[in-house]
Amino acid sequence: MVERALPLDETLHEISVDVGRVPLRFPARVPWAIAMVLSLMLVGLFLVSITYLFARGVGVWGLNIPVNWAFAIHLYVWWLGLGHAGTLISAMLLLMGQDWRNSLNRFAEAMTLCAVVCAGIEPIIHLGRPWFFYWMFPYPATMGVWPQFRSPLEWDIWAVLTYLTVSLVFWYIGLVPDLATVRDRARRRGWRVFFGIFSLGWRGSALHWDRWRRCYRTVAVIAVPLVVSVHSEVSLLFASGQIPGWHSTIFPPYFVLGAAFSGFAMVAMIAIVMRHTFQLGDLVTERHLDVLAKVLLASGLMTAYGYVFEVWDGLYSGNVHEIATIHDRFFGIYAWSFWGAVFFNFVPLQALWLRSVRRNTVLLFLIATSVVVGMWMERYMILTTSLYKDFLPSSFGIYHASFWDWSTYIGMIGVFFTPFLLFVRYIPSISIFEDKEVLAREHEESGNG
Amino acid sequence: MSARAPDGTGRRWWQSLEELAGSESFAETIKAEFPSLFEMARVDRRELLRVMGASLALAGVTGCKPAKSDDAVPFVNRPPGFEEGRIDHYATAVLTDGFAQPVLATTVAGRPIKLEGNPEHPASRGATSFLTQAALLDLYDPDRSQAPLLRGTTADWADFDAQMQRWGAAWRANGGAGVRLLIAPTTSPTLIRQIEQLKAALPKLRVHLFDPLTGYGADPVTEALGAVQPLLRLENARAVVSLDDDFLGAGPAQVANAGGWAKRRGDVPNAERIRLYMAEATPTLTGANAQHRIGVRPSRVPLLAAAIGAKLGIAGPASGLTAEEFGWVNSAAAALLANRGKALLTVGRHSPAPLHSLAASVNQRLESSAIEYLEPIALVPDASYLDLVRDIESGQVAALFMFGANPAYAGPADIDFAAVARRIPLTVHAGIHYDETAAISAWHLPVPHPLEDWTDARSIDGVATIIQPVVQPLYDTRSLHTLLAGFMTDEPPPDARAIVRQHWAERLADENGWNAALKMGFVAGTAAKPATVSPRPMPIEVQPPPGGIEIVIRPDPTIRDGAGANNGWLQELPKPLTKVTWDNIIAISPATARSFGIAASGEPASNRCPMIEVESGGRTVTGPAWVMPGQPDDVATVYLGYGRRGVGRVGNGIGHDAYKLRTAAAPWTATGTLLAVPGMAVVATTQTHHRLEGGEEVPFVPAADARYGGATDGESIYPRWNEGERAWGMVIDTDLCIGCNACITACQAENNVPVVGKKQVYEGREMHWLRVGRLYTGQPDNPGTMFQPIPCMHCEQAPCEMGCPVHATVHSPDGLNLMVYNRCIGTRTCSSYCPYKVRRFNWFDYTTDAPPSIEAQRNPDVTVRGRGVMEKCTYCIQRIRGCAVAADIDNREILDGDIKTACQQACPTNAIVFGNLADAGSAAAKRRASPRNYALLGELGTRPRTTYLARIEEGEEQA
Amino acid sequence: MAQVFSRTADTRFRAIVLAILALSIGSLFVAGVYARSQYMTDVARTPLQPVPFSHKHHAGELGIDCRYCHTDVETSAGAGMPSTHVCMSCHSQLWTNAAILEPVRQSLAQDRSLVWHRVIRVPDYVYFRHDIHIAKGVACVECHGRIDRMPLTYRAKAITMQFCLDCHRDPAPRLRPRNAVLDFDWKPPADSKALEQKLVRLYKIHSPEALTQCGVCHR
Amino acid sequence: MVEKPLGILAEFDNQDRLLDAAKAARNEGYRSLDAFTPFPVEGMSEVLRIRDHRIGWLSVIGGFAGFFGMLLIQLYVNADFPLDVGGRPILAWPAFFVVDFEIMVLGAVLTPIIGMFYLDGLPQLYHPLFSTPRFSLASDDRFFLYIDASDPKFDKESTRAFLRSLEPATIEDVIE
Repeated sequence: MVERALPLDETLHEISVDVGRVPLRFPARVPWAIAMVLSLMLVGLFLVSITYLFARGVGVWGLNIPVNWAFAIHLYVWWLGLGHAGTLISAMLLLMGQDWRNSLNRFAEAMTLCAVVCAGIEPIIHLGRPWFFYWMFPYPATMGVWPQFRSPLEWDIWAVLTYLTVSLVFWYIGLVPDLATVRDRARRRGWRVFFGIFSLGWRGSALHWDRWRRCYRTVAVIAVPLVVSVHSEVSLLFASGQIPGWHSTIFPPYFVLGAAFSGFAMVAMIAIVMRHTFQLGDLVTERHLDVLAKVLLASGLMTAYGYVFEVWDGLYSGNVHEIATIHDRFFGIYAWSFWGAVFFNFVPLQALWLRSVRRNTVLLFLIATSVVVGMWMERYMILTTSLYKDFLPSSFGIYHASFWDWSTYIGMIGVFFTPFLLFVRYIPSISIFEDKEVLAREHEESGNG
Repeated sequence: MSARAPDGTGRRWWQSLEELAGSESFAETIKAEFPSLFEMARVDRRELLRVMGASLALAGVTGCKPAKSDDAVPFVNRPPGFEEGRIDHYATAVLTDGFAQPVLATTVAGRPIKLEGNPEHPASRGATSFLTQAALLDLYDPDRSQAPLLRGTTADWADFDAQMQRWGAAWRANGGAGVRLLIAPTTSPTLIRQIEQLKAALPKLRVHLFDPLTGYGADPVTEALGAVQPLLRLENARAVVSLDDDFLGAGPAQVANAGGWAKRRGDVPNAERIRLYMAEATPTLTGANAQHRIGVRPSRVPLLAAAIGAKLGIAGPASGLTAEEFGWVNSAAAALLANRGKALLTVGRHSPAPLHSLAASVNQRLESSAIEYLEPIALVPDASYLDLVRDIESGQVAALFMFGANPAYAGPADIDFAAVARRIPLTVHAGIHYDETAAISAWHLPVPHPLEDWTDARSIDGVATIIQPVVQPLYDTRSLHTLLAGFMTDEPPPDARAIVRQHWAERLADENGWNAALKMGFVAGTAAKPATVSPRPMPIEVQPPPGGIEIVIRPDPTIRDGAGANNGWLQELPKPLTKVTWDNIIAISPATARSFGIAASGEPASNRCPMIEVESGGRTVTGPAWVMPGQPDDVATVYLGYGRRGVGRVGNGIGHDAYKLRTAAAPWTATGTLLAVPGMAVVATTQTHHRLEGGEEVPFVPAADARYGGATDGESIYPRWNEGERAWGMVIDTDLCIGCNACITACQAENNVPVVGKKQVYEGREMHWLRVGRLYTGQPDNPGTMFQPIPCMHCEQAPCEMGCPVHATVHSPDGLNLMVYNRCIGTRTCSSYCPYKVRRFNWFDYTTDAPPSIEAQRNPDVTVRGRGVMEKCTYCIQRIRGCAVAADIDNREILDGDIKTACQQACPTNAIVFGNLADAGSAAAKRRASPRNYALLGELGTRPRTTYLARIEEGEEQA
Repeated sequence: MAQVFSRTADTRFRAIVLAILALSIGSLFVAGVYARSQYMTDVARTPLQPVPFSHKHHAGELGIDCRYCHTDVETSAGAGMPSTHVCMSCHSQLWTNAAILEPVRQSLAQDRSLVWHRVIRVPDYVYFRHDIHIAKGVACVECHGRIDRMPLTYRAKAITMQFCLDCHRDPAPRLRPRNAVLDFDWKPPADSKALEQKLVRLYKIHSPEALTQCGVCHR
Repeated sequence: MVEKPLGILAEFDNQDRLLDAAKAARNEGYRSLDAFTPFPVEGMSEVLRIRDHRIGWLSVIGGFAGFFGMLLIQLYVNADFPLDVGGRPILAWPAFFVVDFEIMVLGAVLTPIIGMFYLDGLPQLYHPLFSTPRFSLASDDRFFLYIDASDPKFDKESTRAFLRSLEPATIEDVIE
């Protein structure tokens, strides 16, 4: 018999309570406060870093010619990749009718939002003259000059903006009914006004539910190809150049898979942490983690295939420069990033073939972490190894991340966590009504069966 | 005259200041036009520009809001001939080792902003060396000394004159007993004449020469041949054998030699091609361009000379050659014999006298037309620096005047000049910097830069140039002529112009002749007369090779003896072979390096070089060990010019002072030991990569059938864009490029390319728009070396343009890959996509807080780039536009050759040709049609407008 | 359970939402207008000059040729500002005691330049040349307006890049015979089209594409 | 309790009972029915005959508008200032479509959502239902059937009686 997403002894009301209490009577004040303070400190670091950056110029980073893209761009790819899981989980699994998603999608989407915001900041602060970033939008300027729509960078701007907006509204309309639930549970007037406003006066009318479903599914249907398109375009930012190691048709699928891979890992990490901190064990069950781990394994294997194929692609091309780049990735001075990516993305992952490991939260957490690290290295590898030795030996040069590279990146982690912490604090971080739906269905099944 | 100004607006070639001088208002002109130049170091830039009344584009690229109105400040009296923004070209010269380098100085609003070669001058034919290009920056050097100093405190010329009058009187009384001049090399006829007059007036006065670039004792050439000036005529040479003579390297003759060499390269028939045999103790440009090169320990050079001599029946037989040396000697000697009349044996300036004697005899025997011996051009001193020191120590020197000499820094290590000088009652130093010697002299007198003073000089073929000022003197300086005149008169000495004019009075009696000479840039018929040489027979003593390490001491390839140390352009210019900037290294061979456990230099990630210590005679220098392909084993090469203390903010305290290893007796070699010492040095090199590539980027074609299969334009799925009647393009002949870097400095001067300093270069952020790639082939112990200048390719299907999201880099109908700085937001996508990586980025604000005097040098026709924008080679678009506008104004076509890019104009070998490819008759189009033509990375389908001609492989010997 | 919000809450809430929308869209529009406003373009800005010089009087009423003072306009990038000497060549005879001319006399006496304030100045990265425009028959009035009617000189046109482009894209209507370039009262003939075509041929005016390539003005 | 109620609200404790009740009410001839549930109840739309396809169409329209709107902009800017970019054609369709696709997605997502809220009449912070004491449970674990007074068959007494026959947990009048 199929394993249930939720335990039967749970009642609808308990779900409301379990989830609703998180915002209303916050269970984990102390750990949350600590986390918040830490992440605010990181935000401070970030602000200091970009202040210095804007004051002095992008030279404060370790960039040079030829390696004139490094941290900002590879982190842009990395953050965006982390983000994709949220949309995939909520949209794709919704369409596939995967019940287990309902306990994960809400905070997965929130994670997406935070990640996309970080991803959006990176390319703007990496500009030589960030105060002119708006020149990338088509507005009737007195200069009479327009943006250049053949540029992959132009594509990316629109892709990221669209993705940010879509993720936001998708997350929000899913949230409205739950905000209503919390509104009705709330005692203090402040809370009731707060949730009252953001639930827009949702009443759960059958007619509204009907429209809501159509709408939610429509958005889901569109969101899936969107994810694919967004990261494909990110990959085109590289593939459109003729630089060896970039100029390859494998890039779009390769990037999308890697993105999903790292994203699922991120979701797993967050799921495990929240499950422990907020005692949501009844809602985020072992089965959830188990399924998540399977997805992680699957996407990981696909990514590994991507690696193999990329190397094969280069060798098969017979192009001296491509082959040189591959050789360089294996043995060059940045080989650590290549082998690091291979190791962290592939080796620990294999443990997930074992059911026991999939259900062991600690191990799963560690494996997920290694994947996130591995993908970080992969993105770094793709940028530097291709740029620092491209065609002409007289132009080869090396790159070392400077202090400000690191401080900006580490600070950015705070920019990611601060809004996310606010979300888990003040907003039902698990979809209440969708879990109720599942539970009700299971009650029926058990009733009939 | 034939040519037009490069920008097309200067209707006044050869225009000379004399014409202005004719009118009374000249004085006011100067006052009205340049007062701020006196002040420049102090006043702020706005002030300067105001008085200039010229609209200079100095500010960086700014945002959307157009700048608010500026002030417009007209003259009170407009000087005759002044025209707003007009560009004049004055014929004059700058000096290298005292020899004239004839130039046309491009001036805007009274400021020279660029030096071009003088096309009419027989010695240069319009080309310039990187030294000549960089001489301009010396004029604007903010660290120049600006007033007389008495024991380091600012004094007044009046004070000095008062002193001078007392001394002068006394000396004229005692015949100048104990008065000595220590003078840097000079070829100025006026100065030489003045010195003769001075010696007539003060019979006991003696003149000593100080020239660290030739040595401190008697000149070996003079010893062997008497006072003559050897002059190479490589255009007549078929076979050249060089024993450690770097005649293509930096120096006064570089342009002439390179020009002659190039006449026998490229598209000449194989039989006429020059064959170059080089035996050298350390890799040089000449060795890099030699077909048959061996590296030998310096102690072996005399042996090789003797061996070659033996083959030609001069000097006794030589034994003990290694197999390699034997083979080289045989083929070299064979080539010499086979090309009687067109053969040349040349030895290094620093070689001992017997070798010079031998070479001269050999060349005479071969009736070589490739070398001439001329009557001396430079000042022939009474005695050497060593004689001076001896006299000082024996207390015979009462007063020492040092003109341009800096013995305290550039003297040999075994003479402590500071100590010696204390025994002299009166020491006077005249120089452009308050340098190490000035610091220990009683008086320091600032002298003017040749571009702001009247003087004269002769080029290596003896042709005299009258050097006229092209800018009002920036500081309160006084010329050597005036100073010397001060010895002989009690009246205030006449000014330099009067003295020079007076010197030329008989040859250029009337003003017309004088003006003509000024306009032409040289005095016709002053070429040096041939001298008859009878080489004193001298036995070549061949010492047994000393044990341990042999140390070779050479001038630095860019800043040479250290005189150029405060010149940012020279410091940032990559040394031709190592591509190191801002530093001197200690070169050792790969094998020697291995024996010290040192890995090959500069593989990426190791711009850090291990430190190594060179010891000789108890003195040591420590510097970065550089593994130099082609360096002979057990030989360490150290380079002079660094470790300075008294030259200025740019040059002080960088590198190590190799003079510490120099002895008066043997200034060019030493023996000693190497010691690997702990620690790594950061060496800023612009080419971190030194693997042996083979001819992938620079293909070889056989001399017999010089054609290269590489297609220029691949097929494209895109329809070709409009083929206008103008299609700019450039063709670079890799067979002609000697890697001298003149193009880089010329580009830097023309296009306001900033100097960014050692740290930035180390970080990989040098801003040169044009780099000269250095490629090795073959084996590290004796590799083939090639050079490839790489400017922007101006691809017709440019990947960079495709990447820019804001249309900041686009294509013009005439085929230029435009870079619109003020539209650039700095995404750097263009550079990521550029397969040639020729784009440069303003990582910081490199321009705003440059010293005012540096800003005065900037080319007003080129935008000064601000922070955060991309920049790159523009094919000198300012010259193209200027010429196009001039042509459009009088509705005519642009003629081929009207537009020369800065790099093309400077190139001594005409390796670079620029022009309109759409005009089949243009030089560029003809070259592009050559079978040797190929596109760099053409297989990428970028359709570059800059293409190359393949290098011609050495054919078999045509005995 | 009691109501959280009053009846009127909705009206207020919706009003606020709409207001925010309106503001965000409106601000963009305002920015666009602002960029074209006189403040940004300096149109009609009349800088205070050391001497209240009247082009209306000199160029208009007296009909002095532009080139008498702006000598370089045909031969170089800048038009050239008259030296004090030029002013005094007349004013040593006329109005020799006029108070407003005092600064001019001082300038000559003390050999100190008059400091005029530019009415139009393009940014440093724009390379505008007067000579080529004059040579191709583009009249002063096209950019400077009716200088001959300005008692005090002010900026007549908004010198934005768009302004330059408009002309470079369609130069023909702005052309006139060279001898009419300085003539403020010149009227195009009846068959102006024919003249335009003639001038375009005669002066070899480049194609709009060639005239609007960035390198024409930016280097 | 003089004035006429806006409608009557019957509370059930699970969705099946609610569905039966709704069916019954339909058969009884009531038309202005509505149900309030903590989550969308399977089959409720069918019972209440709710068929609103406008959402889908809005999405289609939004998508088209986005795609062609952006394409028009791209065509215009390239026609307004045609520049040779890397020798690529002025109308580089494949490159343009990328952004067009993104904007299509944007349109296809935003229009149905805005449309939904518009059709729902949301936001509506104040609603009479909120005054009824037990209504707050509609967002927790209770299921409500609502018959509106506007229904022709509505009568305070008989409707109450009818609802009571469905054995709800509670019955309440919804009053202003």
